[in-house]
Amino acid sequence: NLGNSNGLSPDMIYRYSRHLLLPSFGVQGQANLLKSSVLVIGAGGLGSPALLYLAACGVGRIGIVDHDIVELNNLQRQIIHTEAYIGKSKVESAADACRSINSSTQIVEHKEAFRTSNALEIVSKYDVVVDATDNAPSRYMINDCCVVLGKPLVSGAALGLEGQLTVYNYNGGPCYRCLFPTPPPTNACQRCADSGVLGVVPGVIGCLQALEAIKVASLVGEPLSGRMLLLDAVSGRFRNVKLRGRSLQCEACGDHAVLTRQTFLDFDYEKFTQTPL
Amino acid sequence: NLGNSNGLSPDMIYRYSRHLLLPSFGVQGQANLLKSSVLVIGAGGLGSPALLYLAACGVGRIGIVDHDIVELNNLQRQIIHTEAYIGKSKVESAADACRSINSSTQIVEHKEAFRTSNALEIVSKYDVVVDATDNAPSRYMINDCCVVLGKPLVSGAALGLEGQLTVYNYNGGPCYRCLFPTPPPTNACQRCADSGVLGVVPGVIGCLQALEAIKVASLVGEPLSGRMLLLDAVSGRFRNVKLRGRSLQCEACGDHAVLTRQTFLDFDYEKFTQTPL
Amino acid sequence: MQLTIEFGGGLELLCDSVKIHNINVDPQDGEKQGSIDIISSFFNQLTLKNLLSWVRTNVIKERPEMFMKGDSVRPGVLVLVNDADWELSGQLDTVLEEKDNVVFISTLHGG
Amino acid sequence: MQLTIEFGGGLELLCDSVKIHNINVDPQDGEKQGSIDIISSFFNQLTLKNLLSWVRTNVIKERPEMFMKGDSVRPGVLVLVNDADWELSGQLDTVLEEKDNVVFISTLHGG
Ligand SMILES: [Zn+2]
Ligand SMILES: [Zn+2]
Repeated sequence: NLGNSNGLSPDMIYRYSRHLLLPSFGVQGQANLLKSSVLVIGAGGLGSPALLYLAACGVGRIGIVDHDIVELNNLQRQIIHTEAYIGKSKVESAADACRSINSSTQIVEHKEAFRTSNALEIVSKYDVVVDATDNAPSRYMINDCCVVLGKPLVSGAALGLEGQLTVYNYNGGPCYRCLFPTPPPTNACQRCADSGVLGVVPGVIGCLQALEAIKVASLVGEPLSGRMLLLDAVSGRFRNVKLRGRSLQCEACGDHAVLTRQTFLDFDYEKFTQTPL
Repeated sequence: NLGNSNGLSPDMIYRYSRHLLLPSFGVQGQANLLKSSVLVIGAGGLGSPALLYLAACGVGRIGIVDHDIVELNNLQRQIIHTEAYIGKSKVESAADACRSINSSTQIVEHKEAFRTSNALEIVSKYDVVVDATDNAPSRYMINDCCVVLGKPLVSGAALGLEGQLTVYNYNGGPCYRCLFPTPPPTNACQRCADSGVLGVVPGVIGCLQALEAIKVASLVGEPLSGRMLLLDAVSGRFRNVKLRGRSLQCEACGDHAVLTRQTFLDFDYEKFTQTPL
Repeated sequence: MQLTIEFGGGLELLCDSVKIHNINVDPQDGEKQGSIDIISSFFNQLTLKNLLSWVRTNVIKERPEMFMKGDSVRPGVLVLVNDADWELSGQLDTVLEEKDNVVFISTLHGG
Repeated sequence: MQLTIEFGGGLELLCDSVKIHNINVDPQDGEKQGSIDIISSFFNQLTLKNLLSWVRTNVIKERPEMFMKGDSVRPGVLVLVNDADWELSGQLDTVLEEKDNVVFISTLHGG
């Protein structure tokens, strides 16, 4: 099985042996992962498990964007952070945790708020983007940035006892704006800080985001493009949903879309969603 | 919302605020969790995320059973362990990680193999059991022990790119032997060490095990009793399955079952499954 | 016509936090309520447009503006007919059949 | 009769690693193959017992003992008819209907 090592060192062959043994993943899947780079935007409830699994599995380079500091009320769900990091940067905390489980993965720290002014430069350095943020303007901004740069976007969300997951802008599938061309009214957009969340729900969704990012990066399996998973934690049920295709009228990815690097830079996402970033 | 603090200290109110804000969970759900105890058998691929989320969410007392030591080839999926713990006890490693994210939760270390000789004594000290083991004899043994002691059992499994999850012996629902009265042929029982596993698949299932344990312990939601979740990671689909009820003929929980503490102690699970523990 | 309708992503809060509703929509009932939308044709077909109107009248208990805008759902709400996006079946013109499952789910932004 | 059958938990390895099979089982086909199990009644009903026999002959490519034992599935295999345990529908006597979905899944022990 392990005959063709594809440039893997003996240490790597040992570390990733459970992947190499998998006929449908194998040396090629692992080699693809090791060559890939994934950007995780948000080192909170979704980002915590996503980052740990992306680091553990052998993604070659992982970027982490966040400008928050670790607080005690994060620890109920943000399992990448420990009490020792309270008051310190989330990116630093998450990066240290990732390095401690896999020193052979390169971790890049982006200790800054994700804004139109830095988005293009940051995202352009990665193959896959994981949206692990918690607000509407960020979700539109990340989507548009990924459309401009042609990057697949693994999008997860969790609130209360529910979770949602899909992959946007991948392989001809829809983008976030294809589904949601108009932002919802602001009073319909609740954050975990306002309405609460059962901590393990973003845990499940964050793991599933890592799974989808791994599938995209390793070229193994069928990513959730044009499909969505819905989790209802109360009943413990998942719903597998078939979504619309790419919209020809989409203002981001449609046939007559005018989205460019420049229009992206000039777009006011806070005004568009009537919500602060 | 936070008026009735139900004995929660100000620190706990702050730490668990996202749970307390949830109308369907709230102070009562959190108080139930803080009073509860959960035993996780196996600190490997499933146990890693399950333990982190159980510790983070505020389960009062968590027991960890394992006799293995951390090895480099575990780190591809066992995200609770860091490189610094290679060569050390998995229980010690997992306990340290749990304490570092929540010093207010009591962590009990059971650094021993789970056997009929110690099973009853260990399990009797906990309210809920999480089966995070990786072999057939352990699964039958844990099931029978839970039936003897009347403990709900959250059972997860993962192999290759698939995962399975259900809750046994809960609220009149079936036990493991109701579903699988006869053990499978030994050559049908593969372990991750033989056939490989994509690391994030036990991650998803382990998180879902934590979710089910939290639901049982907090008395919130409908645990997966008499139902099973199946995950196919390749397609990213979950299947929600309705299982049979408790079997009246079951040799463990049926109406004429002869399972007692003594017959449990005398039962040879390795011989029964033709598989070493 | 027997249908199952479900609410998620917070929309259940508009109907006493009940997520799953087994409903029986009779086009004739609608007419008696004075809603001309209920009968969509001679063939007694029920469209999603009719259903939305029926749901707003009979199921939604508060803040209907969080559910509908004009004669469609408000921005940010996905409508699923038998687990498929209603864009695939004709959106408001989707013709419902006996025992169909219709889900209204608000997109989440939390993390 | 059009059916979808699916294999999981490793059973797909017995049929060229293909998980989902859209099949067309005609009771008459079965008769021609000499299997008296195929016709379960004058009403041309297809039971799960018939289907198992058909699957062993037409779908399973290797190690049939990993799929069946006697005239049922081997221990450790769950059979699901339209996402429900076959114990709920009569096990081997379950009568299948057009477009039914039947899943054969081996229980996993890994972690
Ligand atoms: Zn688009
Ligand atoms: Zn039983």
